Amino acid sequence: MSQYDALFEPLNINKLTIRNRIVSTAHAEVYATDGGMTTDRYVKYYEEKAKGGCGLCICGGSSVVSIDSPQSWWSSVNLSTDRIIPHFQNLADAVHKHGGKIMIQITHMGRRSRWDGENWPNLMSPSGIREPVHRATCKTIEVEEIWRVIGDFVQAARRAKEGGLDGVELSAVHQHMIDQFWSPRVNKRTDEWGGTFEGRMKFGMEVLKAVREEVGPDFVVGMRITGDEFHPDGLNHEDMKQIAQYYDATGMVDYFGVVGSGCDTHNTLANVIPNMSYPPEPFLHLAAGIKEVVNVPVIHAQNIKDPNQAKRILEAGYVDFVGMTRAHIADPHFIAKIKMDQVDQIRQCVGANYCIDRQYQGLDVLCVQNTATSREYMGLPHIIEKTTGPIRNVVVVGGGPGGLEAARVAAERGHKVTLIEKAPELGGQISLAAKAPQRDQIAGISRWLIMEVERLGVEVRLDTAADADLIQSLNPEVCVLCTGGRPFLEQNPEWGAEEGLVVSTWDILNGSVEPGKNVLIYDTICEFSGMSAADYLASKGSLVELVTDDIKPGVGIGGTTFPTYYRSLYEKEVIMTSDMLLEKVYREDDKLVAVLENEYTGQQEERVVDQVVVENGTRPNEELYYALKANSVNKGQIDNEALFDIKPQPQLLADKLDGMLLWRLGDCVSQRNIHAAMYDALRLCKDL
Amino acid sequence: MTEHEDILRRDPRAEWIARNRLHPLHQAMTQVSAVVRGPSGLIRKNPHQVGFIGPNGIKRIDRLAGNGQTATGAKRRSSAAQEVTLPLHQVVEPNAYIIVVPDMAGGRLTAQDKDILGLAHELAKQRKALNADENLAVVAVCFGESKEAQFDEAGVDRLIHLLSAEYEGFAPEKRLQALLQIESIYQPKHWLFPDSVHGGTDLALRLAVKLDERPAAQAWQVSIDTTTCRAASGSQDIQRETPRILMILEECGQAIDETRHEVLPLALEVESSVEVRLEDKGLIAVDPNAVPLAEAEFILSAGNGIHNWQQFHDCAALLGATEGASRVAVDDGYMPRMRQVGASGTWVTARVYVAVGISGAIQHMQGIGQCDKIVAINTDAGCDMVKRADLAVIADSEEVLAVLCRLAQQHTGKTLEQTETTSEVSHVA
Amino acid sequence: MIFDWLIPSLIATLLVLAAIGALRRVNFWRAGQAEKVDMWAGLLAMPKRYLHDLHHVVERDKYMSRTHVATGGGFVLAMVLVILVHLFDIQSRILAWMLLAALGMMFCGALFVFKRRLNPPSRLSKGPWMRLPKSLLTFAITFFVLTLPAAGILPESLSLSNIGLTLVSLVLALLVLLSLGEMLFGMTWGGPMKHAFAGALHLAFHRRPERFGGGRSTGLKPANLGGESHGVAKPEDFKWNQLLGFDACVQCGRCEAMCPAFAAGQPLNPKKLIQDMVVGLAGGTDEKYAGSPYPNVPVGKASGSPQEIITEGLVSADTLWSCTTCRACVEECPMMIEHVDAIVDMRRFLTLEKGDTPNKGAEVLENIIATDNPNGYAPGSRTHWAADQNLAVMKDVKKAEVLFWVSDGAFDMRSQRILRAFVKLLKAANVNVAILGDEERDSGDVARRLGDDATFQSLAKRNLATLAQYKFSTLVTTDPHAFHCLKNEYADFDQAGALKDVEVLHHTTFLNRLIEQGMLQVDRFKGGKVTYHDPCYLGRYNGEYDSPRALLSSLGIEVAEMERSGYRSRCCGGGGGAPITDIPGERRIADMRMEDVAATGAELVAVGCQQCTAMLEGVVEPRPQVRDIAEIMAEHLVEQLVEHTVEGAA
Amino acid sequence: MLPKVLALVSIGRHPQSGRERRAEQDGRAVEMGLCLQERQLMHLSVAHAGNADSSVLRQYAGMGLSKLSVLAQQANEDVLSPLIDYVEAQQASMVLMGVRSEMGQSSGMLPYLLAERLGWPLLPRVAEIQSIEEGVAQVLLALPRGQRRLVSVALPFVATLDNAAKAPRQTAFGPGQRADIEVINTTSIADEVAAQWQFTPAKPRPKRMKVVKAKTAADRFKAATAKPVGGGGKVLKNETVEEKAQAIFDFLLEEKVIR
Repeated sequence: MSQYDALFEPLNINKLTIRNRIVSTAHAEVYATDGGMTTDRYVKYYEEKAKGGCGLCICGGSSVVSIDSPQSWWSSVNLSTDRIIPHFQNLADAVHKHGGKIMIQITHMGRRSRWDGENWPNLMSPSGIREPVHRATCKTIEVEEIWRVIGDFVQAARRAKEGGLDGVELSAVHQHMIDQFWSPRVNKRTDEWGGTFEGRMKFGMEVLKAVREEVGPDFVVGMRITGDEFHPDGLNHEDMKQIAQYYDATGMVDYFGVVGSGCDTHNTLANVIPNMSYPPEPFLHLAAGIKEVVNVPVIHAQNIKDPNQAKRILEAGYVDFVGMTRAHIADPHFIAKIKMDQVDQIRQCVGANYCIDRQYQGLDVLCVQNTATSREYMGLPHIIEKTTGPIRNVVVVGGGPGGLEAARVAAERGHKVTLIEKAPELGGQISLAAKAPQRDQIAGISRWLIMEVERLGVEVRLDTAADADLIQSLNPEVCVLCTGGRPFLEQNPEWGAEEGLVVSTWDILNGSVEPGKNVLIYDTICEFSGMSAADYLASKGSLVELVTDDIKPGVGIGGTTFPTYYRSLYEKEVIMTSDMLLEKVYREDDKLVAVLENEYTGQQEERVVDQVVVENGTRPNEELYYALKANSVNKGQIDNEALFDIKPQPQLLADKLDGMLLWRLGDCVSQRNIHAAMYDALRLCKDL
Repeated sequence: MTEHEDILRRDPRAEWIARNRLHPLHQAMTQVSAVVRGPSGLIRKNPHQVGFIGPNGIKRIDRLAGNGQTATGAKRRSSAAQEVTLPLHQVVEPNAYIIVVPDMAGGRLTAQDKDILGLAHELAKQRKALNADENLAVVAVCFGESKEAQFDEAGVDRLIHLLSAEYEGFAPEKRLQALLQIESIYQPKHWLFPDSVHGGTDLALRLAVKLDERPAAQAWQVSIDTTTCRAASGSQDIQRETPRILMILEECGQAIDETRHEVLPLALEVESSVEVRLEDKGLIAVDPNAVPLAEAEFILSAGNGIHNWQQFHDCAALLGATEGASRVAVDDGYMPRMRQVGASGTWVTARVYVAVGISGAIQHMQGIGQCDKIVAINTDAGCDMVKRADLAVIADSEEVLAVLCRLAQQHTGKTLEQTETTSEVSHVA
Repeated sequence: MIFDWLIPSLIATLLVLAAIGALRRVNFWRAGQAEKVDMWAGLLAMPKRYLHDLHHVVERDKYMSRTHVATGGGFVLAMVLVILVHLFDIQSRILAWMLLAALGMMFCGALFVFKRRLNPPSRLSKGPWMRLPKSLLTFAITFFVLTLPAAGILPESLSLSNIGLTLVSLVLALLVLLSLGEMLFGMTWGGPMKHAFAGALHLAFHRRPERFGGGRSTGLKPANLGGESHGVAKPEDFKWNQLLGFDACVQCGRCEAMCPAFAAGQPLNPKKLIQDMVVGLAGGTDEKYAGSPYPNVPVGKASGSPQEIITEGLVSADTLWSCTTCRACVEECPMMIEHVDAIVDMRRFLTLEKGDTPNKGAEVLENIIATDNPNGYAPGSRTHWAADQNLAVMKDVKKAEVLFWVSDGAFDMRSQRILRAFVKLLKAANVNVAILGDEERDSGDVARRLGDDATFQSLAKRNLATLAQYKFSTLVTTDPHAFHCLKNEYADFDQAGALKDVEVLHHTTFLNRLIEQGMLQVDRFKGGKVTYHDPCYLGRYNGEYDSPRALLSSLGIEVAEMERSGYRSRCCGGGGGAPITDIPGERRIADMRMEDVAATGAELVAVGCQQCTAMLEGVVEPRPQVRDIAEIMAEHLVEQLVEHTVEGAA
Repeated sequence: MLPKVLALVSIGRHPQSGRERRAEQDGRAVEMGLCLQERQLMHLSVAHAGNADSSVLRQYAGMGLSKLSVLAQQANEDVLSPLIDYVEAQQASMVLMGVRSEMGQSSGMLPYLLAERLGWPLLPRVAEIQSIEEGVAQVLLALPRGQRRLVSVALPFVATLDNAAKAPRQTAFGPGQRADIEVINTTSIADEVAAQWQFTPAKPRPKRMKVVKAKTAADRFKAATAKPVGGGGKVLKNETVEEKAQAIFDFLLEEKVIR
């Protein structure tokens, strides 16, 4: 046993024994296809967690029970048809085989959806009030429809049970149908389904009773609820305690999952999946409050990422299970590594929220730093096996995320790896990104990679600018270039980058340029760097205006991340201006004048400032690549067919390489992101 | 704030200029008034009224020159947090007392002390409900020098402050004597003590024995009728009638946070007749790194702003501080995992936490949430640690630590080697 | 010859002296505690024990085996004939010729002894042992010469002058005195030849007669609880035949060469320990000891007597606590001396009487007493590891074909991987298995090896009472230590017969049967070179060397054997509570064992013991991987998959 | 004749198994007594008030006691008077015991009552007795956070033992079994007050979470997600390094963490 015993104490939910206290809570995976059927990808994704030791997986966040609650936007699971049952059987077997348990969240999303696709349904909610985040209008649900939806819940629960799953979780959180009825914010009914407390509770109660009757006393039926909606007209913590107690008293609920915050505004939505700007477990007190008043186990997730943190929460007895969902996306072998006494090898979630921000755009959930997650079905490994082939001499140039990942994977394969970095430290652009306020956690990505690279015995040469001679002197069999890019300020000569009229966000974040007093940031990219630079400057006391030619600043940042930037920027009175192009910068006395032009009217206006910062993306550092290309066996080319198919590059299949294999990946090809660079690194190097 | 603030001030001429867009002063006037405070006190903005036409005939905004939107926003919202004055809770001519004897560890009320003061008021409220004639005051008894500045907000109606040096340090006999005197003068309805290793338990038991009372030990649920006590090493609860002397566990009351209290002094003449049989010879130096990190009183903690690690260790030794570290310092291999402070490491409770080169990741800040005083040494004046610190110096850590080492040596007159050899405490018996 | 009377009188005198010495020696032994031995049966069995049973232990050193047959056999025969020919003066040419032949044989043997002593290995004691070959040769030559006349080769009287004759006679008499003194007087008065006398009797009165005839007797004998003292404090507290056993030592040092603690530079040398026991039983000091000392402990300072406390002057407690109870010494001893019994007997005194178990010992024992497990975990958490294993618990099912004894690995995350792997295999083979769950307790192994037989006996009795409630025909465990206790040591307390008709098996044996019966299918192993480490409590204690190897071979693994494997396997350092008492040495035993592993070039070392796994994995990386055989098997298990058909799936 | 030290022992409770064991601090009291005896400063005797049949008494005895006296008492009886009589009869000049018992009421009153009735001073939470010279003991008290205080006191006195005191030595089975458990029959006085009390198994008490008392939804939201800020701390930026370091040093002195 170990200091983490508190994590490994089994506990029953109803009659189901959960082997430890770690839960992967329900989240929309966006992996179900073919009308909401769980796929091979889906099964393998959960199987990996079970294999890694996760106690309980609750899959299928927002899986729908009715055909008029659309699932296609988020490729969630569709329980409105018996077609799902055999799919569930495969899923259940895969998880059970490894001793894990699996349940599914079932729901009718009511107004929290989109109507403009698939079956083009009318959305429904208790009082027909529009949902702002999904911009969804809806009708007022009629009593007949209420009873029909209750029946749909029953059928869905039956399908889950017949499919061999261990339980269902009724979603009464995130403003789905059940809590739409609960919340006075959206339930304005005066009939028996609203008005009084009992009236507002009635829909959920009828669902619960009907489902319980269908599945019998031993099948797990849980409920996920909020701990406080944080809306002035919504349910507060005391209300939620009352509600939890009310349902708990029926004896029909086997557990409560508690989520802090409502989420039907952009700002509250960000709370639900707290990103790196939040303190650890910010809403634990809400879950602990619910636990005080109920008799069944309570699960709580939200920013619990670390084994010590989980242990502390469990030992203190605040809740019975900790949800570590993103922690498992970042490392499905989280538990196994604790058990193997490899806690330092856990790839810890940094709260970049790449996963959830993709989900809210209807894209499949991926991890920014673990590119194998959800690609298990393609054969991308979480545990990289040693090669049984020849041990190769691998040289990686560039110590950003792509280079570090390439070095890590090659070293895991057992090769002799040298990593060359120009700067005095590893980390690449991640080190820059981590300089911004509330973004320091992102450095966790590179810190883990650096620790791994060190553990695996990679020879790291810092402060070393690689040139062709150096590479040749190292005589590599495989050379991976991950030399990154540099800020692209020369696109418009009128900006005056040559004369030093504008500086880059890199200059600001790495401290090489002192913050000006009155600064204009022009951001054409609208992702993290511009926002981060604005936040950084404002936190140093600069007056900042953030201008973009795009629709709004930070428009490229996902739904759980831009709100925390906005909170910070508005708080510091950063002015955000959209739809303006930066035409020209000129000097006037000791000031700079930036000329902006409205994209739609051509109207120009000026800003008198003392610093202009431009974020216009990067251009690849490709000099070394072209210097080496001619002498490489593959002429620097990557076989895309093999790459996309997760197959070894053809040259590796031969017994012997006839010279140096040269690959380049990451921003030294074209500007993409951390995930893109690391994905290429993993899929190229895993077969080395 | 003046007494006239409620009256609306008007400037009809300015209003006329503002209405007349052709008036030569129109631009200048409206620039200033693009942001005004509306009658309800909220900020009122006119987004059309910013900037002016520059020399090229293009509209120009220069926020520093005062024609941007924030020109009048002299105070930023973040710093506009209002000082709220809490209502004063007064007890005029009290006729009954509940006495709280706080630990005052480190010279300030501990969280436990504050909870117990809150509990005292809760008991007072319950008594009052039964007997409206009882005019109860909560009295705190404070021995020796105190650094506490907020007795009022903690719920102290009356304060007996026994400043004399004879109460300092370990003086249970003297303190008991004072308590007995208080007992005879005020006949308190309840005596509340923290059940703690800081001396509360000891003093409570001494008093209970003298008064021949059966105190409630390890009490955690208290009403005026019934008290629940932990017993049998935490495995059992005892429910009993509430006695006059109570020793209260941590977190068993709600600290006062909505009222201010008078903190009127109650004088106490103590005749010093007691025979002192326990002679305090003072504190003995211990090896700070043998003290568990979670318990350490004084922590010198290192982050990635440290480059000279030997100097850091030397400085900790010279200051007699327990060493801590940020996650980054640990991940980088400079400090062992057991020294990590924060959400993923140890939560510390130091009275003084000196963060050297730690900018204050939010996980780290969580781990030092229970520390009393934070000192930051950092090169970045904008970092969260500096914002959180009670004292921050913006400087290179190596330079500051070098001077600190020297000051410590001058102060104790000991070199590093001497410090290390005297810090051992061995078991003889 | 002129002094015809001289030689016979010398022989007679020495025989008398030897007899006196023998009585004296016997008295030393009789100072020990009573122990019931079937004397006559022992004596009758002795020749067979010597000539046959002992032979294959001795045979491991072929050189010495043959040498000893020639020398020892020659001597015994010659001595009998000398008595007939030269003492009783039986005039028979045949006898004389036989004597010559015997002496010739002895001479040849002695020559090899001589040769061996020219440059002896360090494990051999020097001192008096160095003169033994000379004595042997002298004996052979002298009596050869003396017998020549009787054989008719030389005339009765030689044509030498009187003076010459006298001289020759005197010289011969002197040589007879010297050599026969060594052989007879020395035999019972403490010379090197003592081993022949004591050794023969030791074989006859051995405490574990089962060991002869291929038997195996490795369980410790129960301590008597409740008396005035517990365990062995003084030499006289040993059983008399234990004392006799110490006297049988030939100081060949084969134990020393095998002892892992000695090799690690811990203060233990089994040979020296036995010699110290001899010092103790006879009284005196170790000044004359001429072998390797306890590492870093000077020789000559130790003294003792039958009535003195051993650990107060004769042997330091650290020496006793250095032993891993691996039985390598016992296995190797050509005289079948029981070192481990003696060490544990002495530890019993230290723990039960002195309360002086070093380092973590006290804590571990206290935990075992208060929680039934060595680390003081909540007894109710014993089955936490199995929460996801769907294992039947005896309390519920009352009977099963197989009872899986989980052992304390249940509390250790590393060991849990072994347990899970084994359960996976059991399930794959559809074995009807149950566990005791929280009703199981520590087997008592560690408590017993640490000398706390009171706690061991209490655990054994309580475990047996639990076992007696349930029906099962086989008990299987992955822990060789528990295996040993249950199989070999619980019987002494099993009044109710809880394990009477139960077959107690180690998991490798059990798995091998499943493989043989075709109940399990495994893939071929694809990794690199594999070696196998024999756990002491599986191998030497229980003789199971084949099943683990058979299992590996079922995976297609050809084991790259370590030089020290099988019965000569080197301990991992984890037995006998050694990691708990943790006596410092110059290096760690586990490190040495890992070097043995590395020397084979293996990338993986297969083990069949969680303790070995823990010890070997404790060696700093880079090092070969360590896996229990169950883990390797489970990784290569061919599983039957059920795929649910998904209608319309692509 | 050496002065006598009396160690009072009770039956402890193992935190994991709930089983009886030597009480942590009482074991330390015996250990301290044995050390004082070995240093030839005092002569030790050990007593228990309660049930003479508990096997735990043998564990205490196994620390090397030839005799252990038991003042025979039922559970729920007031042990004070018999103890006082016993201490007086023994003519002990030091009584050592744990701060609180691990079973029963755990009020910690007993040592204080004893001291009061004997008229002796009491030392709480002793870690170590450094010396006893001419009837005066130099005693180290254990303070929170691993700190120590030196106190000098003249014999006789009562002391309670902190967990920082030297851990009890190993218990040995043989001597423990053979020790003389001397049963002293005493008059029993029922504890009638405690008989009125209700004893129930205790549930764990989680530590308090942050209390968010904010009234509005927005404030509750902010309180939950806010970063910890101190506000109003002093920031030294432009001073010399000397001044900055001096400021820190003065601060540490003022807070008394440097002495």
